[in-house]
Amino acid sequence: MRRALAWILSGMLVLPLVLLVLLSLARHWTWPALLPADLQLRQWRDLFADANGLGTVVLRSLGMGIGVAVAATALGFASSRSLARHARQGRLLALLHLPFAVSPVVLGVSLLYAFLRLHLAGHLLGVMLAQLVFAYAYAVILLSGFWNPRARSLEELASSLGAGRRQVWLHVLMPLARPLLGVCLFQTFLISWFDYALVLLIGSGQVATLTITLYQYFSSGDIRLAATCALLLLAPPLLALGLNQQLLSATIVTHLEAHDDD
Amino acid sequence: MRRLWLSLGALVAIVIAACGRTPSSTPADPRAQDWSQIQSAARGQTVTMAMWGGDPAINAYMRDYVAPQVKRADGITLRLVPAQGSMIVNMLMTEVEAGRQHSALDLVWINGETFYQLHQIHALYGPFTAKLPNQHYIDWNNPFIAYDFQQPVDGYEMPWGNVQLLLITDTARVPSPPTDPAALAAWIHAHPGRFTFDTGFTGMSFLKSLMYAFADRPGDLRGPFDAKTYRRLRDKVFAWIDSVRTDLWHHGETFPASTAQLHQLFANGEVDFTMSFNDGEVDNRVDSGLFPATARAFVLHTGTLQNSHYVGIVDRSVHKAAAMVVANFLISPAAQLKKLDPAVWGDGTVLDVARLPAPWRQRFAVAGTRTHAPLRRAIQPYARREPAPEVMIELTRDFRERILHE
Amino acid sequence: MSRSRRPDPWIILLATMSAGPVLAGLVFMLLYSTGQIGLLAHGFTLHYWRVVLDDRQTWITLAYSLAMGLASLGASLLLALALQAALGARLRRGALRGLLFVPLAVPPLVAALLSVEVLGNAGLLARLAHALGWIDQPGDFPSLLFTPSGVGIVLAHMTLVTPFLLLLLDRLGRNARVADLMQVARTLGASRWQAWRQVCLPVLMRAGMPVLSVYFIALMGAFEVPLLVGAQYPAMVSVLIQRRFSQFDISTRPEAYVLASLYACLAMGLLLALFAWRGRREAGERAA
Amino acid sequence: MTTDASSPTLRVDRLGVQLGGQVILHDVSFVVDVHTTMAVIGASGCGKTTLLRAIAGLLTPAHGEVKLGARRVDLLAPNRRGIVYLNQEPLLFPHLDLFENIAFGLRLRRLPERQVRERVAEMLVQLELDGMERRHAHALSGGQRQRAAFGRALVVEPALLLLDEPFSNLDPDTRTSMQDLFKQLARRRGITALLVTHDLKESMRMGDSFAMMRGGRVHAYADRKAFCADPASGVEREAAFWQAFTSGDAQVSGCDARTADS
Repeated sequence: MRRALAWILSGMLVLPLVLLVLLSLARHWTWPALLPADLQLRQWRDLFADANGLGTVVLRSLGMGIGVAVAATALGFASSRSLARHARQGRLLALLHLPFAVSPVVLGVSLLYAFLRLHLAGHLLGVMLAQLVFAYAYAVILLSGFWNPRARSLEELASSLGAGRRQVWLHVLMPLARPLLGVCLFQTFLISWFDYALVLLIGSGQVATLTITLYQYFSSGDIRLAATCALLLLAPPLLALGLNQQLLSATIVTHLEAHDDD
Repeated sequence: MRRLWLSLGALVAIVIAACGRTPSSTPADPRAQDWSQIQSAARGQTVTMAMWGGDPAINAYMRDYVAPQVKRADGITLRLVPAQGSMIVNMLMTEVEAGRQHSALDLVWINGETFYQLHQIHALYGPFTAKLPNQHYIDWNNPFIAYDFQQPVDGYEMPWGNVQLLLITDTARVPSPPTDPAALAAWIHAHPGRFTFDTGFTGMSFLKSLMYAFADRPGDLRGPFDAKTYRRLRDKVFAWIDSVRTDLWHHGETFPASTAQLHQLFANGEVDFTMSFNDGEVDNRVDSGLFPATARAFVLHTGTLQNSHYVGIVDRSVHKAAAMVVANFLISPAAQLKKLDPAVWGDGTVLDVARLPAPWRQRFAVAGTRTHAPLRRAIQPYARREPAPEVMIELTRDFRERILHE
Repeated sequence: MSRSRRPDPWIILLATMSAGPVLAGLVFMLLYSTGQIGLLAHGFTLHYWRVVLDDRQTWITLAYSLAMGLASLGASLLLALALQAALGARLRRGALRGLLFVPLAVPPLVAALLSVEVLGNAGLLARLAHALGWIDQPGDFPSLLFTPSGVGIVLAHMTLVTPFLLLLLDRLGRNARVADLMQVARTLGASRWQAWRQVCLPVLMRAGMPVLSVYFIALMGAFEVPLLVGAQYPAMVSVLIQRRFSQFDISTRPEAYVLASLYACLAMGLLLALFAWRGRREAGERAA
Repeated sequence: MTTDASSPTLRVDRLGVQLGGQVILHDVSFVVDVHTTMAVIGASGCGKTTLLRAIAGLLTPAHGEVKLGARRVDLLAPNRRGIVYLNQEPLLFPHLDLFENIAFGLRLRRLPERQVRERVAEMLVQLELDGMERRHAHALSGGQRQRAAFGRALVVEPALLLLDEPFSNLDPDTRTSMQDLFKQLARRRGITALLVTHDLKESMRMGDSFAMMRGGRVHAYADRKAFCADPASGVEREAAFWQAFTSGDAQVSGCDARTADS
């Protein structure tokens, strides 16, 4: 019974991926066929031959994601240390959740004007900055779980053994936090890589990312090309999943949990 | 601590500086220059063109054909960004509000309400079309070209392509499609759940075509917006919808949001009809495998809309000369002929073939043959002009209120 | 611990980066929607606010978003609890353990696309039903997508949220040593169901409450899924804001800002109430 | 082994600390002679840890001075004071093995590799930890970890060593052997140390001079005799208990045989 249920659940988890692969290879797949009539690589070829080259789009999305991840993690690591020592930690934590509460769409429409004023709208950098608002908040929340009393003692120990500020960060804190920093880098990368609303609004159509391309194909009615894009979108997280499940399991909530433990 | 402050400050400064780069001076207005001056001013510039990016065929035409051509012949780099319709209006409007002196866009692919709205906020540059050498081939007497939704384009838009609204069905399932509203209603009753239309641009255009079918006088929808006529025809259209409603897809409780969704429903076999505002699209869709080979396009004999789509130049563009050179290339016989081919795009030409030099005339005569839609010649008699843009705006709003109960 | 009088720049960065954009956006929207800035500005007016507040759709949309958020979270939670109860340790073993992570790699945009292909009237499920001879036409299959009932939205969200909740419950359970606690309950004479109902569930819910409520607020503002599989009407609030914002009729833009401000205030209010409640709870526990 | 000739006298003068508006240390003044260990005895919550952390520079005092020899150190960053603070818990860096843990401070001082190896190897022998160089913290017993933490502190030859209940987590046997080891190393290396503890026996075993801490105030004794003579120190009570115990009168003195840690 349990075994059967486990199998069914596994099937349901794999099915979407199979479906995407089939869609990306299908040429005709009309009702009521259960499987596509003919499979071929045409969509993949079309996709990589299409406007501005999908290669550029993928590279741009990757670049944005990496940039946002590095900035968010670096700034977030430093800020989370201050947060952990701050007397009004609870209030600051509430502030950090604000962007997530008001949602990217609301933030996007309300900030577009300011971003235009600063010549940031429609630019890669502007979109990255908007994504950074979310990625940074996420990083601070995630990484503040690192600063438990033990980490603090190790930090003090190192400085009492003669390590300067820079040495403490470089030789103690960063190596200690490395697994968590890896998770943070990856998760903040995904915030940018998966983002659609902010690119749509702040990018004002001038920054073509993989999600924008996917939506465009979807809205032009060609779900097969959209599915092909979707597979590209899933590739990095699935790859990471193969390497290390921890990378994906971290969530916005790890910190909240950590706090309840205290 | 101070070092940290400094580096944070520097970071902010870099971000602002990196984005704040704007051309320091505005170049001369090309309208005061002759064509060769415009051409030399255009050389080396980059033109950013906003266009719908959802069709791989169109993207390929722009990227693989137009962009290399203008690069080679005129030294212009063409940058394509995906934005359309309301999005362009929005972007330009927000730019105006934010006090941006120089727009991020130079050339925009627009028509209808987009043109109307951009005109309202003075976001378009013009008149400029008279400066383009290739505009001599355009038949400015053709009302489908000289008027964009009843508005004279007056040199603020350059016609680029011309299309007609078609219904598409699968002849394997519907061997003889209905060609007027009454027959269509009868078919819907006989086949519940197999017909719908979208609530986007194409679906609303279909409803406007129905307004023509219910019009008493051919001139009813001509000229500026007339609220009384509009309301009379609108009520007839809504009455028609109410009469078939329960037999529509999902009992008429919901409608697909876009032609894309409708295409998808049709491709899946969930409904038997879709529609397209590009009479060349069906061949292209069959060719790409999305539609079955038995898909055929047809028109309502009570009339369907025909319109043109245009390119406009943004008033705050700093690359107007280059934008004009690109626009001129887009209406060159070579570019228009290429675009006519259903394998490339299948978009109708705006050129008057009779005015072209002899060799081009022959090429146009044999080009653009399509197998899944009737030839343009055959459906031209059913073509109707777009009513005033307010009709679209009002109809969209009324449809939302009366039919969707928003 | 040292506390210097000088403000910590990292705390300032933290506050500016999180509250700054939200507050700046809110102020901008308030100014715009009261006619003080923008192309359509003709001096102070409450016209747009009146229009939006009088519009039934505003309230329907807010209520609908609330309902969809609750339904999405509630259904996912029920499913996660049921799976956990039914599968127990098997969730942490073998292929299933790895596969559970797969949905975490799926962005909402792709989840929505997949639900179109699986749940649609001509989707995979409908085709299966056809192959089994249950239905003839796509129209015979129950409509799950694009319907006001929002079934599609809830189902798509469930695929995104349930695996995450499973992982969360698992972790919370281990942190709170739920298995041990349940054993204690059993030795005290509780039945399996009683132990689950009176020990496991309350412990997990109590520990998970802060996370769940933040998740609820995020789901309420969901965009991609309702955009792709939601009904035209009623629309969830993010979709309606975006639609109003980018409509042809540029006069609706101030109205979009009114709606967005209303929603932002609602969401912020909920969030701050949640944190205040948490603060009180923690303080209460410390005192006790 | 050479003694560190530069190891100076510790002079604490009117040191005061406030935390959250509360006064934790009141004008604390005392002196620790070079090459000696002062044992400060006090109940938990009397401010012992705060005193050590203030001297180490891990928190900022409200007023007062800390001098090492002629040098004022209280204005220096913790890593520039030459003072090592040892936590109750033997904190080893989890990302480093035993060898690298001990070498940590030497590497910070950029000593040549050969010297680092020599000094760490020598220290390992003295700690009786040779052969375990490549082990990580989790593979060491509590006593081994404690020794490693000592070695890591001593190898950098600090001007002053601060010990915060260093042996409280160990079982009685290990504790005694660690106390002996420390005594031996301190004498051999001429360490100046300040030890805080609530364990009377420990202070007696390890201290050369003594002080009593209560309610944020420190009272230093002139010598061992003065310390034993003060009724507040509890030495006499302890002695009386054992006398009574050995003479078979346990019942009488058992109830008040508590040391200062109650």
